[in-house]
Amino acid sequence: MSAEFDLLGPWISLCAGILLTLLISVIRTESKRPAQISALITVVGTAVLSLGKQPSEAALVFAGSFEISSLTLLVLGGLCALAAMFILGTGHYLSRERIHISDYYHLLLILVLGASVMVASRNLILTFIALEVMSLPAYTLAGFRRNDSRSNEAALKYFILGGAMGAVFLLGSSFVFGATGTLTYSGVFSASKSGGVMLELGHLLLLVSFLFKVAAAPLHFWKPDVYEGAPTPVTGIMATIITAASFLTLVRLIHMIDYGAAEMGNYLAWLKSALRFVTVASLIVGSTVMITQRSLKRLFAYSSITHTGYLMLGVLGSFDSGASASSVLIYLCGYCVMSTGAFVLLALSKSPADTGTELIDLTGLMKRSPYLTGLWTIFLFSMAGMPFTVGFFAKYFVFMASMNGGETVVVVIAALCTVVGAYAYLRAIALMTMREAAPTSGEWELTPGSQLVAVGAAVFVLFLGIIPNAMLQYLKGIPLIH
Amino acid sequence: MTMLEPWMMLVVSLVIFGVGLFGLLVRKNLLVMLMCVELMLNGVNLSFVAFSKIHNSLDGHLAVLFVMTVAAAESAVGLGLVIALFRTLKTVDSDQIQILRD
Amino acid sequence: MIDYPFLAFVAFSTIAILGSLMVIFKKNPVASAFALVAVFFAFAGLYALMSAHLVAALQILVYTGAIMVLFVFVIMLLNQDRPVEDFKSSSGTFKVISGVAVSFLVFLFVKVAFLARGIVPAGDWTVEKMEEQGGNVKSIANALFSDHILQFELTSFLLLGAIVATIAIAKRKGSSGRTAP
Amino acid sequence: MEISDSLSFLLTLPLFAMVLSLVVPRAVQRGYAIFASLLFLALTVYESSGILFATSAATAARFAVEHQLQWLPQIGAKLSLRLDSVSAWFVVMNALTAVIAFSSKGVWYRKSPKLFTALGFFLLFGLNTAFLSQDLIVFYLGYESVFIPMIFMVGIWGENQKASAVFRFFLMSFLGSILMLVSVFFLLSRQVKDGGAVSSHLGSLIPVAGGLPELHAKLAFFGFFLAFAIKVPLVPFHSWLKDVYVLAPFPATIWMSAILSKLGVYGMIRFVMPLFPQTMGTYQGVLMAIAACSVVYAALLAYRSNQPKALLAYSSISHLGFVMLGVFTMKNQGALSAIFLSVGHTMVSALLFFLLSKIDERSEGLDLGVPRGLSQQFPVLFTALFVVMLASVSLPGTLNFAGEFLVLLNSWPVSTLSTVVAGFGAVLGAAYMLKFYQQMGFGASSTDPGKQGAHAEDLSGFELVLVFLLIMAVVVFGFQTSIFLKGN
Amino acid sequence: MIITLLVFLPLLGFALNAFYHFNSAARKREPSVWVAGLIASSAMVAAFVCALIAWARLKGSAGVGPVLEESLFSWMNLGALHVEFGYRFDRLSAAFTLVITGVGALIHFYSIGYMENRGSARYFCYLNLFCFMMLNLVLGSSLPQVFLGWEGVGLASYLLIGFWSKEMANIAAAQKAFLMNRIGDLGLLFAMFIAFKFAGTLDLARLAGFEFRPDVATVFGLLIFLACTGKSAQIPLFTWLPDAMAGPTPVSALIHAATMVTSGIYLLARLNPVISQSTTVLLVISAVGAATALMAAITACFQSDIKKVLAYSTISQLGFMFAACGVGAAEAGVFHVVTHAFFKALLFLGAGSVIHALSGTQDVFKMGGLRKRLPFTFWTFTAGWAAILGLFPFSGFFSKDMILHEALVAAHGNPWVFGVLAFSALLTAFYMTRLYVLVFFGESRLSEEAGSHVHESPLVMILPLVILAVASLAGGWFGVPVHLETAHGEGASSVSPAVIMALSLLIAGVGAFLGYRKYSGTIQVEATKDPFRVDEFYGAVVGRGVKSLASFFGRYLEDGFFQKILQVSGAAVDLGGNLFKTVQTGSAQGYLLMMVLALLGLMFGLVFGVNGYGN
Repeated sequence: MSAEFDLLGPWISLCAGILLTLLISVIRTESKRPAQISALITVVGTAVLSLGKQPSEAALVFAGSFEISSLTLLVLGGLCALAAMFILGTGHYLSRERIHISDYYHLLLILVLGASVMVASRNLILTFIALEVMSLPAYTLAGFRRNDSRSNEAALKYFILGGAMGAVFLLGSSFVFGATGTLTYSGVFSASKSGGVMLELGHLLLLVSFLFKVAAAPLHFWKPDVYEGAPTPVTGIMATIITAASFLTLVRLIHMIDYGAAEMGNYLAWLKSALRFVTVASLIVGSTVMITQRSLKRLFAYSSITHTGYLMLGVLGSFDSGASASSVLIYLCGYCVMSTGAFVLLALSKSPADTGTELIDLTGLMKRSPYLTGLWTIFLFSMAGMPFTVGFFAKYFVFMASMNGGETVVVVIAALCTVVGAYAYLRAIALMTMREAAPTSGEWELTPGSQLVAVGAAVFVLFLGIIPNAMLQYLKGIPLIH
Repeated sequence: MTMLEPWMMLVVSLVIFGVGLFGLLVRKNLLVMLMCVELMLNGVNLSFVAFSKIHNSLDGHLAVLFVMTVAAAESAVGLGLVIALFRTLKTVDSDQIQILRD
Repeated sequence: MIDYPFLAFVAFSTIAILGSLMVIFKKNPVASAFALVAVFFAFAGLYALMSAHLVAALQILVYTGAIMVLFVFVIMLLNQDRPVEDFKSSSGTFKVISGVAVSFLVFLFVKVAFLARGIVPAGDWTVEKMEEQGGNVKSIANALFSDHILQFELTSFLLLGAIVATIAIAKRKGSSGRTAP
Repeated sequence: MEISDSLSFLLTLPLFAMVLSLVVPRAVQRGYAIFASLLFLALTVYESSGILFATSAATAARFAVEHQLQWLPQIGAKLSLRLDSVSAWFVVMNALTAVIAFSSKGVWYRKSPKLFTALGFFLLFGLNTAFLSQDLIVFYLGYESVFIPMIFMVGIWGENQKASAVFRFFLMSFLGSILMLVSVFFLLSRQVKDGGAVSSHLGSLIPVAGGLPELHAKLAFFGFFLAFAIKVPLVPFHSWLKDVYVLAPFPATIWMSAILSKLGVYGMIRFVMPLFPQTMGTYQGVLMAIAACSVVYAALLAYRSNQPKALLAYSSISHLGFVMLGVFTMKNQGALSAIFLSVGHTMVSALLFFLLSKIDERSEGLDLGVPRGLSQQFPVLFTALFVVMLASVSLPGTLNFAGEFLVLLNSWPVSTLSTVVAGFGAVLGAAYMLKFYQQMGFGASSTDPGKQGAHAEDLSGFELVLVFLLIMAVVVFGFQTSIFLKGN
Repeated sequence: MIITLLVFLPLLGFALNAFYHFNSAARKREPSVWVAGLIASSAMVAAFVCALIAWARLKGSAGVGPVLEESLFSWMNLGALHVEFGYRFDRLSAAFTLVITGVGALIHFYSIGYMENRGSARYFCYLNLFCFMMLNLVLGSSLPQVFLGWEGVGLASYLLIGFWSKEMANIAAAQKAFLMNRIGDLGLLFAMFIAFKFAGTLDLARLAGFEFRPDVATVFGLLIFLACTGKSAQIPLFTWLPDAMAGPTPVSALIHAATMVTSGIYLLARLNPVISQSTTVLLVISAVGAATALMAAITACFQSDIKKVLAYSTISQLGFMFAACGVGAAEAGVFHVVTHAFFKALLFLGAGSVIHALSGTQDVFKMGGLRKRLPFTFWTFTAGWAAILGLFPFSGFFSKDMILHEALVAAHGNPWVFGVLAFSALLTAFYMTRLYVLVFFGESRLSEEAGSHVHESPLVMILPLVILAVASLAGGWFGVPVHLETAHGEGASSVSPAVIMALSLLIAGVGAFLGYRKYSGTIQVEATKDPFRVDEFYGAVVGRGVKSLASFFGRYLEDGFFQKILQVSGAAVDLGGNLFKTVQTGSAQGYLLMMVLALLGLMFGLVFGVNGYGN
C-alpha cells in the first residue's frame, strides 16, 4: 500500500498545490502574481514528479477504481506540462483582458486534476465525477471574460450541452450497471462476455457522451461556438488538455468490453462501422468547413474536429485487435504540442475581443514580425502534416494503424481531407507571407513568457519531426488499455 | 407480495429523463432549462436505485449520492453563468445567445 | 388485499410525471420550480419504496432543501418570477421533431429496460443483509468510506471548484480580480 | 558495392549552407549563394565522379555507394542513401540547377535575401534527400519537403496574384503525394500482414508489391503514378503549372522546370518501375499515349502563348512528355535514354529561363509586354539564347537530340503510334521556339536604350562563363554520349 | 584524315569568324567583309583542295566500289544500336563534295563583293556552318549523321534566309523554310526508327545491303521520300523555296539552288538499293517528280521577280532529278545535280550581279536592256541560259537528255513521265527565255534612280561567274560521275538516244522561240501570280488548322475544362463546407436536437440493426 501511495504522490502533490494556491490567494489578495507562481510551481512539480516515475506494471488502487500506470502518470505529467505552458505563455492575455485573477489558476489546476483522474479512473462513477471536476472549471473558464456576452454565451452553450451529455453518460453508466451489476471497468469487462442489448446500449451511451467531449461529428456542433467565445488561453486548454484527456478516456471506454466475447461480435462489428462513420464525418466536416472560416479560432475549432477524425483513425486501426493504440498516444502528443504553440501565438493577437482574431489579422505579418511568422508557419505546417514536423509522424502512425486495420478507404478519405485541410493552413500562411499588410489587420504583441513557450513548442515540433525516435520508443512502450 | 417491480421504476425514470430532455430542447428560459437538466439527472438517479434494487447492490445508492453532489455543484455553476449572462445581456432567453454561429 | 406499495408507486410516479410535465409546460419559472419540488418529493417517495432510505432523505435535503432554494433565489434575483412565452417561441417543427425524437428515444430506452425483468442479481446486498449490517445508512457509509473514498475525496475538489467558479463568475462587474488593476 | 558515409555530406552540407546563409550579411548574400552552390556542385561531382565518368555500366555499378543509417527503427525507415548511375545524374543536376538559379535574375536579393538563400539551400537538401533515398518514407519526406521552399519562393518573391497559383501548385502536388503516401502505407501494411519485418526500403517492398492481387496492385500503382504524373507533369494533370511558372520569380521557375519536374521522372524510374512492372505493363499503351498527348498538347499551347514565360512553361511540359515516353517503354534502354534526356532538359530549360531572366533584367520587365528587337543590342545574350533554343528543339549535335532520338528509337517498337504523335510534337516544338526567339530577338527594337540604366550591357563576366560552359556541355555531351550510356 | 580535315575546315572558318564577330561587337566595330570573307573562302578553298586530293585517291584505289572510310568516335551505343561518327567517301559522296566545296568556294568569293557594306562576319559564319553541315550530310557514314547534316543545313538555311532580320517578312520566310523542312525531317527520323527496328543498324553501307520485307520497304521508302520532298522542295513541301529567296542572293545560289536542295537526290541515290525494293515507292517518286517539274515550270511563267523565277525553275529541275530517281535512273539524277549546280549557281549569281547593279531591284519588268551595261554578267548569264535550256554543247543538254531518255527506257520508265518532263522542258525554255529577254534585251525600263547607278560588278564577283560559266559549258563532257545500279532493258520501250537528243533540242528551240516572240516586242507588265495557290491552301488549311486547334485546346481544355475541374472541385469542397455549416445556427438547442437525432440514429441501429430486437 505504501508503494501505491508513493505512486499516488503526483496526484497528491497536485491536490496540495491546489489548496496551497487557494491559501496563498486568500492571504495575499492584493496581488495575483503569487497565485500564478504557485500554480506554475504546482504543475511543474507535479509534471516532474509524475514523469519521473515509470512503474513497470499497472497498479489498481481504491477497490480497483483507480489505475496507476505509466500511462496515467504520463497523462498527468503531460497535462501538467501543457498547463505550465499555458500558465507561462498566456499571462499577458489574461492581464490584457482583465481576467488575470487567482481564481483562473485554481480552476485550471482543478481542471487538470479532473482530467488526469478521468484518464486514470477505472470506475464509471469516478469517471463521471472526474469528468465533472474537469468540466465545471472548463464551463466557467470559457465564460471568464465576464463582460463579454460572447464569452457568456460560449460558457452557457458549453454548459447546457455538456450537462445534457453528462446526463447521457450517467444513463449509460446506469444501463451498464443494470446489465452487469458493477460499475468498475474490470467488472464490466468480465461481465461483458455474456453480452446483451442493455450493456450494448449503455456502452453506446458512454461512447456518445465522450464523442461529444472530443467533438467528433455529428456531435461537434458546440465546438466552434465555444472555441470562438472562450478566452483564447481557455480555448487552447480545451483544445489540448480536455481533448487529450477525453480522447484517452474514450479509448479506454471503447475497450471497456471484452473484444473476445463471441456474444458481442455483432455489436462490435456494428460499433466499428459506426465509429468509421464518425471518423469519416469528422474528417470531412472538419476539413471542409475549416476552409470557409474567417475567424482563426473557429478555424482551429474545425481543425481540431479534423484532428479528432485523425485520432479516430488510430482507434479504428486498433479496434479489432484491442491492441494498445499507441498511434493515438503519439498523435495526441504531437497534436497537443503544436496546438499549444498555435494557441499561445493566437493569444498574442491584440484584436478587439468583440470581433475575435480573424484570418485577416495575419495579413502581412511577415513584414511586421518575421519571427512570429516563422513560429506560426511551423505550427501550421505541423498541423497540415508536412515533413520534418511532428505532425507528419503523428499522421504517419494513425494512417498506418488504420491501414493495418484494413481501413484503406477511410485512409484514402483521410488523405483527401488532409489536402483540403492543408489548403486552410496554407491560406493562413499565404496571408502572412504573401500579402501586404492591410490597414485593418490587427496588432500582435510579443511577451517573454509567450516567446519562451512558443519557441519551446516550435523546437519540440521540429525536433520530434526530425528525430522522433526517443518519443516513439517511449510512447510505444506505454499500453493504453489494460 | 406486491405487484411493484423495479422495472416499473425504470420506466418512470426513463420517462422523466425524456421529459427533461424534451424540456431542455424546447424551453427557452435558461433557468427552466437548468431545471430540466436536474430532471434528467433525477431520472437517472431513479434508474440507478432501481438497478441497485435489482442487483442487490449498494453501488447504485453510492452513485446517486455522488450524482446529487455533482448536480448541486453543477446547478450552482450553471446559475452563476446565467447570472453572468444576465448581467451582460439582461436576458435569460436562450434565443438571445446566438451570436456565435457558422 | 390492498397492494399498498404498488398504489404508492402509482401515486408517486403519477405525481413525478405530471410534475415534470408541469416543469416544462408552466410559463412562470417559479411555477416550474415548485412543480420540480413536487417531482423531487415524489422521487423521495419512490426511493423509499425501494428501501433506499438514505437516498430518499438526501433527495429531500439536497434537492429540495439546497438546489431548489438556489433556483428560486436566482429566479427572484433575476426578476424572472413572471410568465414567459418562451415555450411558444420555439418553432412548431422544432417542437414536433424534438417531441418525436425524444419519444422514440424513450421508447427505445424503455424497450431495453424491459429486459431488466430477466436480470439475475449480481450482488448480495439484499434488504435483509443491510438490516443485518446495521441498516441502509450504515452499509452505504461503510462502502463510501472504504471502497469509494477516492470518489468521495474527488467530490470535495468538485465542490471546491464549483465554489470558486461560482464566485468568480457571478461576482459583480468591475470587481474582476481581487485588486482592480 | 561500397559502404560509405560520405554520402550524408550531400544532405548535411546544404543544411549547413542554409544555416550559414542566415548569418552572412545581406550585401554579399548573392555572392555567397553562388559560391556555396558552386562549391557544392564541385563536391557533388567529385563524390559521384566514379559513376559519372565510368566507361562501362559495370564500372559504374562498382562505384555505386550505399549508406545506411538507422533513423526510425520504430517505423522501419532507414536513411539508406544510394548513389548509383541513376541517382548520380539527378544529384548533379540538382547542384547545377542551384548554381543557375542563384545566378539568375538578381531581383530576389533586394528583398529578404537571407530567407531566399536559406530556402534555396533547403530545397537543395530536400531534393537530394529524395534523389538519394532508397527508403520510400524518407523519399516521401524529401519529396514533400520540397514544396515548402517552393511555396514561399513563389509566394513571397512572385508577381502579383500569385496566391491562387501557389495554392493550385501546392494542392495538386500535395494531393498526388499524399495518395502516394497512402500507397506506401498500403504496401507497408501488406508487409505487416505477410509477417515480415517492417521496412520501407525499396528492396523489401518490391516482393510485397509483387505479391499484391491485381486490383490492389492497380490501385497502389495509381497512387504512385498520380503523384509523379502531377509532378512531371503529364497532360491531364498539368493545370497547376502555367500560372505558377509565370508568376514565380525566375530562380524558382528554374528550380521547378529544371529539377522539381525530375522528381517525377526519377520517382517513376526508381520506384514505380520496379514496384509495379506488371501493372505498368498492363497500362503501357495508355501511358505511352498520355506521354505523347502531353507532347503535342503542350506544344500546341506553347505555340498559342504570347507570354515568353508561359511559352517556356508549356514547352517544359512538352519536352518532359518525351522523357516520360522513354520511361514508359519500361526497358532499360528506354529509361536510360529518359535519364539522358532529363539531363538535357535540366540544362536547357534552366538555361532558357536563366537567359530569359537576363532579358527581363535588361528590358522593362516581361510583364509589361514582350520586348522586341533585342538581338542587335545584346548579341552575345541572344546568340546564347539561340543556341540553347536549338538544343531545346533538339537539333542534332546537342545533348537533347541524342536523348530524344534514343527515346523515340526505343519507344517506336513499343508504341509506334505514340511515337509518331510525339514526333509531330517535335515539329510544333520548332514552331513555338522559333516564335519565342523571333518575338524578342528580331524586328525593330521596342525599347528605348536610354531607359535601361545599369543593365544595358551584354552578358558578361561570370554569367557569360556559366552560360558558355553549359552550352559547351550541351554540345559536347551531344556527341560524347557514352558518358550516359556506358555501353549499356 | 583527309576527309575529316575536309569536313572540319569550314567549321574552323566558322569558329574563327564567330570569334571575329564577337570580338568586333565587343569593341563596337564593324567587322571587315574582306577579313571575314577571306577567312571563310580560304577555308572553303582548302576544303576543295582536300576534296580533290581525296578524289584522286579514290580514283587511284582499286576495287568495285572504292571507298575511303574514316571513323572518328562512337556516337551512340545503346543496346543493339551502334552509331559511329565517321565519314565515308565514295563516288557518290565525291560528286557532291566536289560540287559543295567547289561551287561553295566560288560563292564565298562572290559574297565578298556582293555583301560589301551589308555583310558582316556573321554572314560568313553561317555560310561556313552551312558547308560544314552539308559535308556531314553527304559524307556521314550513318543515318543519324546524315540527319545531323540534314537538320544542320536546315538551320543554316534558316539563319541565312532570315539574315536581314529587321524585316519581319524575312524572318517569316526563314521560319517557314525551317518548319517545312522539319516536317520532312520527321520522315527521315521515322525511317531511321523503322530501319533500326527491322535492319538493326543505321549504318548507311549496311543498310544499303539490307533486304527489307516488301511492306516495310515501301513504308521506309515513302518516309525517306517525305524527307526528300521537304529538303528538295517537291510536292507537297515545296512552297518554302520561293520564299527562301528573301535571303542574300549568293545564299540562294549556294543553298537553294546548288547544294542543299539536292540533298534529297543524294539520299535517294544513297539508299537506291532499298528504295528500289519497292515499285510503289519508285512510282510515287517519279510521279511526284514529274508533277513537280510541270507545276513549278508553269508557275515560273507567271513570276516577275527574277529570283522567284529562278526559284521555281530550281523546283522544276529538282523535279526532273526526282523523276530520274523514280524511274530507276538515279545516276542520271545525280548527273543532273552536278550540271544543275553549275548552271543554276551561275544563273543565281548572275541574277545577283544584276540585282547588285540595280541596287536591289528584282522585278524583271523594271529591267531591260542590260546587255550593254553589264557585259560580263550578260555573257555568263547567257551560258547559264543555254545550259538550262539544254542547248548543245552546254552541260544541261547532256544531263537533261539523259533523264528524258531514261524516263522512257529505264526499268521503271513510263511514257507519261516522259511526256510530262518533255512538256516541262518546253516550258523551261519558254520562261527562261522570257527572263533572259526581259532582263537583257529591249528597252530599258529602269527607274531614273536605279538607272543612274548601274554598274558592272567588281572582279571578285565576276570571276566566279566566269568560272561557273566555263563549268556550265564543259561540265557535261565529264559524263556521269557515278555508277549506280540501274536495270536497263526492261523499260517500257527502247528508243534510240539520238532520237531523244533531237527531240530535246527541238523542244528547247520551240520554247525559246515562243519566249522570244512573246517578250521581244512591246512589254506588257504582268502581275505575279501563283496559278496553283498551294501556299494559300497550306496557310488556310495547315496553318489555320494548327492555330485553331491550339486555340481550341487553349480555350476549351486549358482555360476551360481543366480550369473547370479545379474550380468545380474547389466549389464542391466549398459547397460541402457551407452545407455542413448551415446546421451551425448558433442555437444550443438546435445543436442538442442534432445530437439527439444522431444518438437516436445510433440507437436504432443498435437496437434493431444489431440485435434484431423486436423481431
